[in-house]
Amino acid sequence: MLEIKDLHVSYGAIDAVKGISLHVDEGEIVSLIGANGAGKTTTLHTITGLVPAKSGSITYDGHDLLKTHAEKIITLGMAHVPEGRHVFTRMTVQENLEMGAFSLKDQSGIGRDLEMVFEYFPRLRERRRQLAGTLSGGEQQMVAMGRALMGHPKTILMDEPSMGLSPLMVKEIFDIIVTLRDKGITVLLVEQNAKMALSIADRAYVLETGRITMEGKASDLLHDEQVRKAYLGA
Amino acid sequence: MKKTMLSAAQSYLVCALGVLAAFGVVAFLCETGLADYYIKGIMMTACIAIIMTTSLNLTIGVLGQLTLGCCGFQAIGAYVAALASKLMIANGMGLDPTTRFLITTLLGGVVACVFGILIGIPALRLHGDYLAIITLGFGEIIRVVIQNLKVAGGMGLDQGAAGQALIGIDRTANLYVVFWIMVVSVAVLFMFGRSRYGRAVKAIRDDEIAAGASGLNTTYLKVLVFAISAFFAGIAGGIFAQYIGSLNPSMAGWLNSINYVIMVVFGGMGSITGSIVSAVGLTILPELLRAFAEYRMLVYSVVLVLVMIFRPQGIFGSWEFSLPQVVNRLLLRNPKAAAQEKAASEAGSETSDESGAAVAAASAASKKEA
Amino acid sequence: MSEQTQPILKAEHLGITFGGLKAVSDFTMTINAGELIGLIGPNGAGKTTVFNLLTGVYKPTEGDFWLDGEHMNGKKTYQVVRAGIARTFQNIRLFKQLTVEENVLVAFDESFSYHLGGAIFRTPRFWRQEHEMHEKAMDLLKIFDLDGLASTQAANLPYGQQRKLEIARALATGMKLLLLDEPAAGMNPTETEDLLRCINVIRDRFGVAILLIEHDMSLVMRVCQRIQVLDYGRTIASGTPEQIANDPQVISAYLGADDHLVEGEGDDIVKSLQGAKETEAANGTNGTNGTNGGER
Amino acid sequence: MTDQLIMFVSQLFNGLKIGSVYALVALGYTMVYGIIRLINFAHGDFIMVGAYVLMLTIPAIVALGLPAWLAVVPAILVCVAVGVIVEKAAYKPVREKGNSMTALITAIAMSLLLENGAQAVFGADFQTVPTIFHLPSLAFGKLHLAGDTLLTIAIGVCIMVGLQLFVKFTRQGKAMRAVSEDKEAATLMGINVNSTIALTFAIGAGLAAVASLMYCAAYPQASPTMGAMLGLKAFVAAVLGGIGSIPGAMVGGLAIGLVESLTKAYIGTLTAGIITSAFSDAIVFAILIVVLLVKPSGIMGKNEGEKV
Amino acid sequence: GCDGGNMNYPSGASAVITGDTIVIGSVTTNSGSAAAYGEAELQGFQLAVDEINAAGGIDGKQVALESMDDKGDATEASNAFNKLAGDANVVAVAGPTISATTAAIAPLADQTQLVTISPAATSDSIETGGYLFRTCFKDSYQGEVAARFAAENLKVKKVAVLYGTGDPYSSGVGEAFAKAAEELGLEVVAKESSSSADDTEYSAQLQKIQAAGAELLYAPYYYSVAGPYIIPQARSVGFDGYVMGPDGYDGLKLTGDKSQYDGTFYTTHYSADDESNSKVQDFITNFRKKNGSDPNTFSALGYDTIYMIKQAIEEAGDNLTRAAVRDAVAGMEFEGVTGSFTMDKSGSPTKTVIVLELKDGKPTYNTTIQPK
Ligand SMILES: Nc1ncnc2c1ncn2[C@@H]1O[C@H](COP(=O)(O)OP(=O)(O)OP(=O)(O)O)[C@@H](O)[C@H]1O
Ligand SMILES: Nc1ncnc2c1ncn2[C@@H]1O[C@H](COP(=O)(O)OP(=O)(O)OP(=O)(O)O)[C@@H](O)[C@H]1O
Ligand SMILES: CC(C)C[C@H](N)C(=O)O
Ligand SMILES: [Mg+2]
Ligand SMILES: [Mg+2]
Repeated sequence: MLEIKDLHVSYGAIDAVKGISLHVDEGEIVSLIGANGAGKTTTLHTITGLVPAKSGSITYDGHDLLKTHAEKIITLGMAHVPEGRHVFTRMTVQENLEMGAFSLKDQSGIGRDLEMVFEYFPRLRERRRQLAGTLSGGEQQMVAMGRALMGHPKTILMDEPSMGLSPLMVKEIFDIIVTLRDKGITVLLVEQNAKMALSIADRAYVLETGRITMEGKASDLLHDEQVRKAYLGA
Repeated sequence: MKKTMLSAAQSYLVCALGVLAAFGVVAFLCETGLADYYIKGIMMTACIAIIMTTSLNLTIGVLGQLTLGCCGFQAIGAYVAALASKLMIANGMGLDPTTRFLITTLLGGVVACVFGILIGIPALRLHGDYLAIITLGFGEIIRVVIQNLKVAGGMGLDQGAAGQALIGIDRTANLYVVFWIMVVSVAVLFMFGRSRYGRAVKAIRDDEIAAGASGLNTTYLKVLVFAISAFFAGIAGGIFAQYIGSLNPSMAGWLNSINYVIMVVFGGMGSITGSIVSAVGLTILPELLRAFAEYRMLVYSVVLVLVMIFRPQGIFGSWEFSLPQVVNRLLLRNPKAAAQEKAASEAGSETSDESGAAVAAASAASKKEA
Repeated sequence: MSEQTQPILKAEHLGITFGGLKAVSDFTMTINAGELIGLIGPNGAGKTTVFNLLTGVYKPTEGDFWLDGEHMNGKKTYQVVRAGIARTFQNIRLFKQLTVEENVLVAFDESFSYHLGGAIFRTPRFWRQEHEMHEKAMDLLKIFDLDGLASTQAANLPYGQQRKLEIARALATGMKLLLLDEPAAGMNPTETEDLLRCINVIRDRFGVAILLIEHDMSLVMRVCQRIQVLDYGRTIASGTPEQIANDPQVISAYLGADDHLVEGEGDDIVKSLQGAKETEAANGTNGTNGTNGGER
Repeated sequence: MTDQLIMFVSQLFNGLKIGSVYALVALGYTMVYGIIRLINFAHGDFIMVGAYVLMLTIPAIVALGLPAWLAVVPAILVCVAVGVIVEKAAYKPVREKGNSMTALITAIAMSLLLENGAQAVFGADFQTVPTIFHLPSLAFGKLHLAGDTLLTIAIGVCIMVGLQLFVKFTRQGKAMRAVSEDKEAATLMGINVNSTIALTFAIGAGLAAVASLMYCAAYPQASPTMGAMLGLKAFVAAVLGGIGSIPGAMVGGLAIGLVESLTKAYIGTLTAGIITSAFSDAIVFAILIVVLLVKPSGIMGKNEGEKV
Repeated sequence: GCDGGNMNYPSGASAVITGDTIVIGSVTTNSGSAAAYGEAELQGFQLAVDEINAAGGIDGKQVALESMDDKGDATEASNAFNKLAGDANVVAVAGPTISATTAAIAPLADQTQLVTISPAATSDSIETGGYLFRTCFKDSYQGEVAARFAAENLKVKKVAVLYGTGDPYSSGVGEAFAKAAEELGLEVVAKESSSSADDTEYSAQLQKIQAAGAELLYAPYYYSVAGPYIIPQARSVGFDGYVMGPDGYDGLKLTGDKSQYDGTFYTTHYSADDESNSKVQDFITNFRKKNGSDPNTFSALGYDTIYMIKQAIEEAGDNLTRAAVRDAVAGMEFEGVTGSFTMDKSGSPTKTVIVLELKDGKPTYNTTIQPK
């Protein structure tokens, strides 16, 4: 479904991603873990065209993403829950969610989709008329997540979706991710919370300073000594 | 701080020698007559521009607040100095011209500073483009008020129609004196920038809320910076009045203020040496372009756009030219040691190089969220 | 030992309303010297708002608070900080273009005694103090392993070190009460361990009181002596970690019961705390790994 | 009606006339500022471009037997082209590499370029623009209200309502709002950021062309620097109303027009001659300052209070 | 010593200028909002220089014009002037354009001993008579003549003044008119002002003037303001009395209905209808040929300025020094398109003033007022 080959990305003189290759198959949850600054966010940004690649290739559903405009990539059925939430601060919660459906040709189902998001995040229903900028950090994270779901994505990239969420919310978010997978949606998940990420993922990659150092079935990595030491704090 | 071969005292000495050398060049040109009225006029204009630009840089580059009203303060300083000089002469105060020049210029600075405080206290509650527009507004108000003050027009102090030029100001500005005023101004701004005040002001620029949460009285510091900028603008105005000999209210207009803002950005925000280079450069550039006659303003604007596109951080970025550092490099004959020294000073430099600035700008742009 | 007559912080019935929304109401808390207290609660419960109230960012619409007996209502942020409350932010707020050392020096500002004249004329006092402060800053940075990065621009630090620098900067203000807003957010467990070590060092070395907001239960439950839980702006529970972990209201509003497909990060610790108290009850209700949570 | 009342009412209308021109220009500022946070100093000069196009095309259009105001069509086309070219050639590269200050200087430079370019082409002298409207004025007793005053006001209101609806309800309008808030997130919604910005510039420049039509109808001449002060006043109007807010631009423009006209008429009498009508510009700025100090985001602006 | 830094020392400019060509400098405002006037003057300078060269130059030497732009800014003007003054070949300077820049040049001209003739800087406050001269009459003189014309020829009793405070010219003439009018026994029923001399909206002030019952409005503004704004707006608030203006009305831009300009008079330097002055028709024909448009008063003044310089150079003859040229200008008798005059001691000409009246939009000769 999504395939990255020998990708290099740099910011000026800083090489952030140094030749990674990975693939995500349809209907999988693939998790990308690694320390701060390893290049996880950069990888996701490159997939959705926010950051240009230096070399390598990314193909998605037969499309060459490095040759596709960022906004076109979204219309291919990709969604990206960005790190740092990036909600539209001066729009209301509901307007934010509606923006999520921007790329859909058929706008008739928006009402139903809103209901779905409000089912997932009842808190947002209460706050639907509040400006998103005044929401608490966790509430904004819910908006970002809900907004991504509004576009009926086939594939969803999530960058630390659990950051700043209460334990209960974290569990719910992971529940949602599993549910999405069960509905046939492909998920590429970046998480600091490696333990939970690995426990729901099918496969996983470990990224260290721009290179993939380990890959395999998530359950294997979860029990790998090295991984446990470095990322699970055990 | 930087590890250098020179001690702090030695560094200051090197700088002082550099300044003396610069003065030597100016004096040589003047004494030998190599510099005629034209060249001297340009040097004088450049000195005024340096004072304006470096002090404006404190507000725009270091504090990070855009103001478009600096010429309002310059005009206040100019009119105050001019009127004071006229009063002194009219009352037969037998001061020698240089003393009178210094007193009136200082007075211009002080009055401008007072206005700076009065305007700064309310205005600095606003930020960014709102502050820009409000300072522009204050500049325009100053212009209109001067324009309608009888005392500011005509020949004498109490006659003449409002809106007239104020003429017949004793032209006592002396290039040597002005040069040293410029040096002192720049030195004061430099010392200010490299002290706890400068650090605090930069902190406010980077994050005002965090600055408050670090115990800084942000309002006080912002007004202080504004007042210092206004003071030096007033000084520049006092010099201008007694160089040019006649004043017009339109000098307070926003278009003039914008000119100085252009100089600051062109030189590199936060870089004093950048401001100096750009003040001198942009004073000379239009003169060089005189050959292009009617197209010179076209050329000027194109040059400006091109610089902004290809060197958006200005010529110097936030880098400071430092004579002691150059000396250090020369002193280190051993190339290996020199390389090490260079690496150390670059890594340790509090000013960022080109890519550093670009990174900062990019990340500032991308991380604008809540 | 901590039987002091006067608490460091006393907050009584603090409250604030944003356009009809009661973000915090009737917030009451006392913190004694050297205590480490946790403030937890669901997202949007009003925790950050409490910090904003205590640091003068917002003015409380009701209630009062005292620092060391001094009434603090209506004080400006910098006055509050000088009086002795320092904080970090949920979204990191460093002075990005300043160096690591300068970030700390800025917070030392109040300890400088030279003034404009001293700066401009470079008086001996200027040199002496700049030197002293440099030493002090380096000492402080050393605690956080940041001394080697003293002249790096703050923006270029990795995330975890930015968090630590923010704490170092807060310490430099010389406060009595330190407010930490989700310091472990975005950190992986290894980094969180390191943070935990720092917090312990701070408490031991500086003897300050700490109020900690955090969603990482493994951290909160391990370091906090007492925990206060907010929901919808109101305090729904307060007590020892053990009491909190077993409070049914806290479980349903915040910690979450076990009807989830996945288990949470802090669950081990919470569970062990719960287990210590009432093993039977916990087992009795949620014995099986139910798979019926997907509908939620 | 008494003479006093007639004077008052006609001053009111006068203020509304110039105010609605300010409002039209301010709308363009607000649109552009809203989306890229740039004070487009060249916006006033777009009006100058429009005025020259009107001056050149009206004779041809009248010769074809068409009404003179149709010249607004070529004016719009040219202004839109200029606006989009300025954006693509100068603002876009600077936006990608520089900061807000660099962008501001670029805008000032573009303004200088347009003014001096126009001077190179048309000369520095003022040129008369042919009469555009031949509207009868409405008479109520001794009170005369010029037809074009009423028309300017009507057009201003229509455009404001139209824009507001456009931004609120159309796809492109929503895209504009999203881009103005967060370009990265907007991209992730499937919005083409660059074409959205270009569209905004096109709309802004088109509005400038309409403004130049109304302006030239009232003040029929063109000169290279005509846009500078007009642009500044309109920008002040936009800020006064709350920059980024479309109704704000309208309210701000009308408010400034009214303040100008009423101070010119009454300030001398009110202050017993101490402050004369010559202070009208200063008073406009003073009011702006007072409003901003009381309500820092302008009359209709949303408070963007940063959440800590 | 500090003398080298002195910006105010006199220079000995008694050296004999011996170039193959005669260089005349010019400083005009060619960019910014006053550019139109500078451009017009420059066209006048250039026409005169071309004519002189075509006719064989001055004393057999060709004339070169070295022109500088001052952007309407005092500093730029001094730099430009200093550049010319530094060039020993420059014999004289024509310019600057506006009073604001001329005021800044005045001390420099004296100090560098370079004769400078401003075609149109009319402000009274400018010190002339040293090395600075002007081709035009002064504001006070013009305002006074206008008041006399209003009282004696138009026989009005109630007058009103409207002027722009931003501009020395507008306020200078306006104040002078008001003062003279009062001295002549006229009643000044309203004295209004605008923020600047290039506002576009004057109806508020005009309405008050109308309400005050003025029979004549004196509005000293430039042609670019009076034509499209002041006069139509005055008519639209119902004012149907006389409108009078200064030489700035020359080249008035008319808009809309021409009849609204009926009853407009202005004082100026020359009249295109003046059959008695043969120079005028030649000037207009040649100007049209060269520039394809009609000259305005500023071009005419510029044109005369160059011829004044030519006359002075010829008078100086072989002893061509800056000082000699200055002495030749002082007290010079000159006949040009803007009239015949004597340059008085104070550096301003005593000239006849011509009053034109707009009839059906066309400026037509009304009368000539002789100097007192
Ligand atoms: N806009 C940028 N400009 C310059 N360098 C950047 C930029 N964004 C990231 N980097 C650098 O690229 C490297 C990889 O960063 P990235 O954000 O992809 O890491 P990450 O794995 O997502 O880390 P985190 O866990 O902190 O989110 C880091 O060294 C970082 O400093
Ligand atoms: N300036 C404001 N204007 C309007 N509402 C606000 C403002 N600040 C906070 N709120 C609201 O108050 C509530 C509490 O916010 P706060 O940031 O304190 O939550 P929190 O407990 O820190 O949550 P989180 O754990 O997600 O950070 C939220 O619902 C938020 O939307
Ligand atoms: C060219 C003219 C507009 C100059 C004007 N008479 C002045 O003195 O300023
Ligand atoms: Mg990341
Ligand atoms: Mg919070």
